[in-house]
This record gives sequence, structure tokens and C-alpha cells, in this order.
Amino acid sequence: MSDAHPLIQVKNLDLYFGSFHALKDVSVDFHAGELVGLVGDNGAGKTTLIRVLCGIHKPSKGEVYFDGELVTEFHPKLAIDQGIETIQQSVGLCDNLSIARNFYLGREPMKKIVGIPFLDFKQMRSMSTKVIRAFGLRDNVSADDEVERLSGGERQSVKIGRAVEFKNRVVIMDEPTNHLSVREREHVNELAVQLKEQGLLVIYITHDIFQVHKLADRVVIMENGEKIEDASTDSMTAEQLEEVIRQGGRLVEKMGS
Amino acid sequence: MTSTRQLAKSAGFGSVVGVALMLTAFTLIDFSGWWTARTISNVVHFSSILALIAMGQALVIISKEIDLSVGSVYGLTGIAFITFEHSLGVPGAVIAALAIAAVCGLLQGLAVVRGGLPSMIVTLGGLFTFRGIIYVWTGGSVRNFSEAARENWLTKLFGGEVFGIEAAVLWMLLMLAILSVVLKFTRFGNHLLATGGASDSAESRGVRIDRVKIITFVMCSVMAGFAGIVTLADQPQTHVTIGDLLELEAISAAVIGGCLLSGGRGSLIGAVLGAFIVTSFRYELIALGAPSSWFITFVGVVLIVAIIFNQKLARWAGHNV
Amino acid sequence: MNYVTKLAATALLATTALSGAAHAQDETFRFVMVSHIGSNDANMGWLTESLAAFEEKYPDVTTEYVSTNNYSVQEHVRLLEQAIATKPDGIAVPIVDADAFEGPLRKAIEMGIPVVAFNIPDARPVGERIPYLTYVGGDEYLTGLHLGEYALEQVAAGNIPQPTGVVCASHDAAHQGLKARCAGMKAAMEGTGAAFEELFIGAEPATARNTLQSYLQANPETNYIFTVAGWSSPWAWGVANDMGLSPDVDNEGVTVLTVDEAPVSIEGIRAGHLLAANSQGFWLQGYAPMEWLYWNKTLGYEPQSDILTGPVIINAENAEKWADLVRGVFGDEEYDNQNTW
Amino acid sequence: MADAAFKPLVRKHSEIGIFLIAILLIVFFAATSEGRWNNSYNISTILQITATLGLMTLGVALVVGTGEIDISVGSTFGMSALIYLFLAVRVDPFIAATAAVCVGALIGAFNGYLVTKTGTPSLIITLGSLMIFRGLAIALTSGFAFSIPYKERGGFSYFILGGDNMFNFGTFAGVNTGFLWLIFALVVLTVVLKLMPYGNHLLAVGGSSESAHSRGIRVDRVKLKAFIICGALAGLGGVLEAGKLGSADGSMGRLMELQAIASCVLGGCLLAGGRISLIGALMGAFVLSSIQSYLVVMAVRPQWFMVLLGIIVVFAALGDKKLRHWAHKH
Repeated sequence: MSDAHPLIQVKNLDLYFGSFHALKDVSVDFHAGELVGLVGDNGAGKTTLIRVLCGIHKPSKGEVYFDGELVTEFHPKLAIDQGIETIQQSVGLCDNLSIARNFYLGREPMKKIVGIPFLDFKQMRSMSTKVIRAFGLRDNVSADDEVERLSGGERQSVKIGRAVEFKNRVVIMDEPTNHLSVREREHVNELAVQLKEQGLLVIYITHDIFQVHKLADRVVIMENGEKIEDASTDSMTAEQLEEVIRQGGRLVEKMGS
Repeated sequence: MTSTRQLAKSAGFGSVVGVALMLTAFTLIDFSGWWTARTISNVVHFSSILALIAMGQALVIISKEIDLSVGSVYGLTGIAFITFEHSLGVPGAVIAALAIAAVCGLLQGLAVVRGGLPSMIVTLGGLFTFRGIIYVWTGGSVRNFSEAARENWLTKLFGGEVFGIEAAVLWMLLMLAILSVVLKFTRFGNHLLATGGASDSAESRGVRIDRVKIITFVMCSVMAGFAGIVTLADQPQTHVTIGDLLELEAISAAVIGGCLLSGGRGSLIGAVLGAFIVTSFRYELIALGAPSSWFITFVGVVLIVAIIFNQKLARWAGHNV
Repeated sequence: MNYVTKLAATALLATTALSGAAHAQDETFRFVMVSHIGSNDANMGWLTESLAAFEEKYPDVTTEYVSTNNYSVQEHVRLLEQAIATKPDGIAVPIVDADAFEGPLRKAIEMGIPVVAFNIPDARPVGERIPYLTYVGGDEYLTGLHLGEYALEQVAAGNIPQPTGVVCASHDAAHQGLKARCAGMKAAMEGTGAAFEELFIGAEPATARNTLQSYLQANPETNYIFTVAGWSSPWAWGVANDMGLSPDVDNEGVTVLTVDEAPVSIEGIRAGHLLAANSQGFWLQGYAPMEWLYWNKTLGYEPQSDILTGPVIINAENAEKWADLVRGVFGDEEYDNQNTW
Repeated sequence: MADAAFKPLVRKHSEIGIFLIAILLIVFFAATSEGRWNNSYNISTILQITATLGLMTLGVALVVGTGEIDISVGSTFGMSALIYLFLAVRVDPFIAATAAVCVGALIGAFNGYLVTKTGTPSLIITLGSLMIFRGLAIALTSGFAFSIPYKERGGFSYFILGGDNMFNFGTFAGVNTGFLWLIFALVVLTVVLKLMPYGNHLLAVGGSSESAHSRGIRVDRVKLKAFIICGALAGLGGVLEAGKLGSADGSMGRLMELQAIASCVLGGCLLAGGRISLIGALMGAFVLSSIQSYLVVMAVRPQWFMVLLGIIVVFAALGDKKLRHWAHKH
């Protein structure tokens, strides 16, 4: 799938939180039309890496290129404007707002009345209703209900639905199948593959190497803030990759002692 | 670098820097006889009283709450001490007055914890209520100590002098030592830090955060009350305005001393130094002949600078605040 | 002293003379005093005591006392408007700020509510000022001025040292009346060559002491302290005493002056701690406005001029008599309670 | 049954608590004051007091909505009042008012900038500026009041800036023009909050600033704007109060910040952010003014004021909390 010109290119990325070294010299390429699995244990730096990609964190050192251009300013607003949709694990929904308001948070549709821009509730409602129905939320949940009332799976569905609805060039999914039932999980995985087939870049983060091996074209493994493996799923089996993760863990333990 | 960072990890480090800077500045531009025994003893004396209140406030801030009522509690306890002396004698009055302070703290703690209300609102209510009780109780003026009471050994113990050092200073140092031990070396101290730092995690590890918070409010009120008694044992002429606006100075001192309001971090010695800074600046401003209303402005500026500095320092030292 | 006796006697005489007429009325009245003297000021006791005495004398009148706790013009106007809202039969109010009070008071007067000013007058000429019935009270500026002049007399008599530095210690930086007292003292001290400074010490005792002590240390030439509240005089004396500045009334060290016929002021003078205080006739300031409101209501009386109740100097010579007088009003227990020396 | 219908209503509208409290208090006050409280003149004074406190409260409610707090508003109110009075007699009332509101907005911007740029708690930053600007206000007046003589407060500009009463008919003394400003501000802000993107962003930031950030919202800008609006509203309140009184001293607005915050909490605003009710906050201000007025007209001794005020604030907050707790129970 690789063409000469990666959609996202990360070069020698370092990130510190205070004195904590969260990302260590990470370099990785992502291409359009590719589904990449990003795998690693807790604290490996997966989420931190994608938080740089979607503009939440600013790297301490190193470069990020999007579509061949060096990214100079990091903000989620810019990432979203560029077409990077992210399904965050713990954030992304405001409990106190209705589903419709959450759905369009940051990109509210506007309707001008005497020149003053007001929210276009009709569109907000109809679109979000369509999506929550498609994702099979309970029938008594309406687009005007506050997110607070939703279950974990329902929240995840709203987030995924939103990302799919606004899909543009990149969809990043951080542990998208957490809190989901088996059926919902399959649905999400199918969606990820569909998106890829539409020519989007999909970055799929998970613990579960076996699950992602089935879906992904390529797997990137991280450990302790470093990239320790980057291989296509054709070249390595899931078992081999699992061994790499285990080795990586041991390696770190050795280094620590 | 690393060792400085290590030092900066302690919350009170900023105030140490502050005191060092301040003393240097006062030495270099010494218009006013800063380094005289009399000035220092004046400033240290009042700093001690403020520090007693500020330490209690620091504990509450560490538990991630705030107590706006300390000025009123300070006043109410002091006035109770003087008023009860006529019927209960000095020892009885001390106990009764401290009991009243404890009840103030207990009621507020209960309202915060059991009522689930923000401590700002509860203690704001306390600020008004306790001040109002003073007004209602005294009717506008506060009786004085009898001659006998002024000579009582307990009065002397709280308000007298030892080797030329005001008792208030020694009491402050004693309380600083006790509370530091409690905070650092006891189970309660550990629970307090955990409650303020991450109440969910603390609760999941079996810490009774409700109790910890209530006890902290009681401690804060008792400290404020104790400061009131120490003040009045030394100088029994007082007025119903006793403690007015002292909560602002106490909070300022605690914050200057490194309490960050994000909970779980704070320093008792920092609060003491913070009180010293606030009081010293008052002296210096008066000495420089600035109009006295500038003092309020100045404390405001110091407060803002201090919180920003302390926060930056804590982040630089690697704390996640 | 004669002045006071005369004042008190006038009021007393008038009271007895007209009391017969009073009881003839069937109507009942409600007068409200909207005061700036709040719960943090022991002088409130004078006014509430005198109102109680008035009610006793005139059973057909009920009186009410409302005041702010911490003084501000904003609060005071609010209280005034709310008092007007209850449609009382008369209002007594200090004209702390003529510009702010003019609107509501004119409205009240239009509504037919008689108004008596007490404690602070509308300083403008009669034609321009708020058309209240009369003014009963002292004069804040004269209070400071007379005390200053009295101190200078004592200097001339060789009883106290020449002033080299005067500090006017005020507990409320935003209070107009206190400002005026300081201004009066400043005017009196002009020409002596003494430095004059107004110091905002705050109302909190420990803070106030600390502030004052800092000031005295930084300004060692200061030898006169004028506390513009009676209750802060013991603090000033205490600080000066701790610093070894000999604050008692003698020909050396610091001299302390204060205000009010409060027990704390009187006892301070009797003990030789304070040089002098003044009386504004606080008791009369509560009683007389009510009486004028009553006479206006029942007989249509309108006084022809303002009624000055002070200032009168209280000093070591007349303090004994003042003590007796004040004990008579407050009773022994309350008097002792208010003596905070 | 009524239960089941009422619960969702309370859940959706956090201001219901304060409305219930208000109704109870009004009934109680009317029943016990023998007409002293519930006469049209008094109601009109309460509305006038609510007007300036209310403007301040609206601003504080917005800041509380973002999860921050602004306790400097009392000093902002005072500063603006002084600047208005200083300029009104020298230049022109309208220019003076504009300048004063701008100064309010600048103080808000100062707070907002420090809070967002340094990431420090707004409670301490605004406590600092509360002290800074109170000290400045006292220094500015050096103890004496700024004022405009009553006779000169005629013309239209003074009238519109909180000067005179209107709608006075019969015994009703009318409402101050300040009250109209309040209603105007309430309507505009409610529209902004409910129907415009900024409102959505503001509540999102208060609800979960991380989530809002991850959706591309400039959290800092949203907060900064809220602080600026808050400062400007407090400034406007100060102008109107000064316009009404014609005079202001260094104590102008003192302790009003506490009343404004208490009003917000009573009105169902969550101090943690994300849930506010503007009309509720105004009701809170109305209830506080009503309680104060009741104590005055009933000639309760001033020393009882504070005790009762303190206790009522805590219990009203408690009652409101319990009601909502009940509504959220399944």
C-alpha cells in the first residue's frame, strides 16, 4: 500500500512531561489507504503519540509532516480542520451537553437570522439522530438527551459515529472496542476496514495484537515510549508479534534493574 | 541542577526563595531600620499569629478545600475566651473557647462532606454567621480581662514572654513542629495528602475521606481559635472587629507558602514563611511612607506573582499540577 | 461642661414641658433611625439606649434602628430606601453623602415623611440643602479641630510636649466622617511644623497594632496619636507603651487623643492614658431627632435652626462627671463591659 | 405520579430549586410583614438592587460555567463606578460609561489572561486582583467620594444610565433603568448561551475542558472571553449603581462578589462548571436582596443580619442540592 509520499510522517519525536520522558526518538510513517495497528502495553506511549498527531500535545523535539508539510502549530482545531478525526479513549464527550451538541462540538452548523449566526438545531438534531439510530442506541434515547445518561458502549458509539460522519482523511481510534459488546465490536472493526477501503488512513490502537492482526496492513509496536517494531502483517504472524511485545517488556525490565 | 530540582520538589521552596529575595532587598534598600531588634521582633510576633492561622488554612487547602471563615472563628474564639473567663476562670475559658472553635469547624466540615456543598459557600456562610454571632453576643463591645486573669499562669503561658521572646512565637514553632510530624509521619497525614491529591484513589484504598476532611476543618478552626487566644492573652484590649479580613491574609500566606489549591500539595513551613512575607511587606510599605491602602494592592500583587511562581516551580520540578 | 449641661437641660425641659400634650394623642407613630453606626461600633449603644428611653417616655411611639455593619454609602442608601418603603411616620438619618442621599430623601419628603438629619449634616447652605426638618448632632470636622486646639492649649500650659509628628489612625479608609475628623486635626496642627499623616490601621485589633507599631518604628518623630474611634485608643496606647514611648499624659513621649463619650475613652482619660476625647452628645443625637419628629407630627413644630450637640471636650477635669453621666445611661454593668482598658 | 413528572423537569432545569425557594420566601415574607415587605415601593427597591447585583451575577455565572471563578467583581464594580463618576462630570456621561465598562472588561481580560496563560487557579488570581483593585479604588478616592450633584443628574444620558425610575404608576415607584439593562443583558446572554456556538463551547469547556480541547475548541479563548464579559458586566453594574447614587467611595461594591457567587450557587450553577442557569442566578440575586430587605423592613437589629444571612445562604444551598439529588435518583 505504500506510496512514495506518506500522509503523516513522524521524525525523531521526543516528548517530555516535566521530567518524564514520554516519547523517545520516535519515527514512523503513515500512508493514505492504510490501516495501521498501534500496539503496546499500558504506558507504552501509544496514546501519547496519537495525541501529538491530533494536536493535543506539542512535541518537545522532532518533526511531524502532514501531507508533506511540516506541522508548526499543534492544536486539535488545526488537526480537525486538516481532516484528522480522532476517537479518544477517555475524552471527547462533555457529560453536561446533549448528544446533538456534543456531536457538533467545535464545528457547529450555523443558520443566519438577520445576519446573526445561530446554531442550526434542525440539522444538529437530524444528523445526530440518524447516527445514534444507525449505531443502535436505545430507542428512548434522543439527540436532546445529555450524554450523562448514556452507557459506556453508547458513548463509544456516539464518538465513533461522529468520527465516521465527519471522516475526512485520517481516522484515529484509541481502543475503540473497549466497553463494547461482541456484536458492537465487530461492527466497529468492519467500519475501520470500510474506512480504509475508502482510501482513508486508519490508525487503530489496541492491546490486543490478535484482534488487530486480522484487520491491519501493518503493525507498529511501542514500548516504554519507543517504537520497537514496525512490520507488515504479511511479514509476521500475530504470535511472532506477541513475542516481540513480550521481549520488549523483558528488555525494559532488564534496563530498569 | 538535579539537586535544585530535588529541593524545588518540596512545596515550600518558593517561599524560601521569596524570603531570601525579600531580605536581600530590604538589606540593600534599608530606609527604615529593618535590621533592628525591635523591628524584627514586631514583625515576627505578628507573623507568628498569622502563621498559626495560615498553617490551619494550609491543611485545609492540602485537602483540596478552602476555609473563608478563619477570621471570624479567630474572633469568636478570642471573644469567647475573654467572656468566659469571668465565669469559668482562665483554664475553663481556654477549654470552652477551643471547644467553640472545634464546633465551628465540625459544623462546616459536616456541611461540606455530608451536605456535598462547595467549601467556598459553606465557609462563606460561616464567615457571616460567626461574625454575626460575635455582634449579637457582645452587642458592640468586648469586655476586658480582670486584673487577676491577666496575672494567671495560663494567661502568661499563652501571652507572656520567655527569655524576651514572645510566647506566640514559641507556640507557633511548637505547632509547626507538631503539625509537620503529623503531616509527614502519621497515618492521618498520609491520608490527608492522599485525600487532597486524588480523593478517588484514596477512597478506593480505604481512606475515609469524609472523616479526613472533617478532621481537617476542625483542625483549621482550632488553629484559628488558638491564634485568637494567644493574641488576647498577650493584649486583651480588643473589639468586635477582631479577625476582620484576616482570612484574606491567611489564605495569602498559605498560597505564598506553596499551597497550590489543586490539593495534595502544600507546606506548613511555607505557610509560616508566607505569613512572614505578608507581614514584612506591610512594615516596609509603611516605612516607605506609602499610603496604607497600597498594602492591600501589594498583597494582591504578591499573591498573584507567588502562585504563578510556585506553580511554575512545581511543574519544573516534575509535579503534575 | 456647661455647654453640655445646658444642652441636656434644654432637651429635658422640653421633654417634660410637652409630655402632657404627648399623651393626649390616640394615634401611634413609628419612627426609623437609619444609621451609619453599626454593630462594630459601641456608639450604637448610645443611640439604641436613647431610643429605648424615648419609647418609655412616649408609649404611643415605636422606634426602629437599622444600620449597616461595614459602612458603605451604597449599603446605606439601600437601607434608607427600604426604610422609606415601610412608610414610617418619620426618619432620622445622617447625611453621610449629600449627593447620594438627596434623591431618596426628597422622595420621602414628597411622600410626607418628615426627615431629621443627625450626626452628619448636609453641609450646603440652607436653601440648597436637602429640605429636612432640622439637624441634630455635632460636627466631625470640628471634632478633630477642637481636640487639636485643646492639645495645643495643653502644650502652651506646659503639660504635654510640643507635637513633632501627628498620626491620625483610622479604622475605615472609606469612611467620610472619619476623614473629616482627621482633616480637622490636621488643620489644628498646621503651623506647629509637625508632620501629619493619616494611617489606615484597619479594624482588626492585631493587624491594627502591627500596623501602628510599624508606623511608629519607621517614623520615630511621631509623638501624637489621634485614634478616630474610642475603642482603638487602648491599642494605640498599648503599642506605644510596649515600645517604651511613655504614652501616658505627661510632658514626655507620646500623647494619645481619641473621640467619643464612650466608657473606654472616659476611663482612659481618668487613668491618665489619654489626653482628651470629645462628646458629640450621642445620647441626644438619638433622643432629640425622635422628639422633633414627634412634635412635628403631633404639633406641627418645625425648629428654626440646627441643634448642635457637640463637640465638647472631655478631659481629666470633667471625666469624673462624664463617667457618672454615662453610668447613669448605660448602667454599671454595661459601662464596665465597655471599658476595655 | 406528580413525582415522576416533576423529576425530569428538575433535572433539566436546575433553576427550579431557587424558584421554589423564592416562592416560599415571598409567601412567608408577605404573610409575616404586615404589608411592610410586600408593598409596591419596596418591591421596586428590591428590583433596583437586584439590577446591579444581577448584572454582576450574570457575569460570574458565565465564568462559573467555564469551571473557573471570578471573585474580583466587587472591586471591578467599584473601579468602574469611580471612573464613571470621575469622567461623567468632566467629559460626558456616555463616554464615561463606555470608558468605565471598558476598564471592567480590561480587568476581566487581566484575570482571564493570567488564568489561561499560567494555568493557575482562578480563585487565587482573582483574589489577588480583588485586593489590587480595592486598594487602588481606596487610593484613587483617597477616602473621599466621587460624586455628581443631584441637580445635575437631569438629562437623558443620566436617565438611561440608571438615573431615574420609569413605569411608575400609582404607588408603584417604578423600576430603575438599571433593571432594563439587566433584562437586556439576560436576554442577550441567554440567547448566546443556548442558541449560539459560543454558548456551546462555554458549557463544553466547563463540562470537560479536555474533551472540548480534543474537539478543537480553543479552551483558553473561551475562558478569556468569559472573563472579559464578566468584567464588563460588573463594570456596567458599577456604572448603573453610580448613576443611581450619584456618588461612590472606595468601599463601592465591597463584599458584593460574595453575594454574586452565593446568588449563582443558589440559582443552581455548579461551581465545578458546565451547568449554569442565568435566570436562576438572577433569582438567586433577587432572593438575597429580598432577604436583606425583609430584615431591614422588619427592623431586625443589624447584628442579626449577618447571622441570618450566613445561615440562610448555607441552608438554601443545601435545599437546592437535596432537590437536585432527589431529581437525579432513579
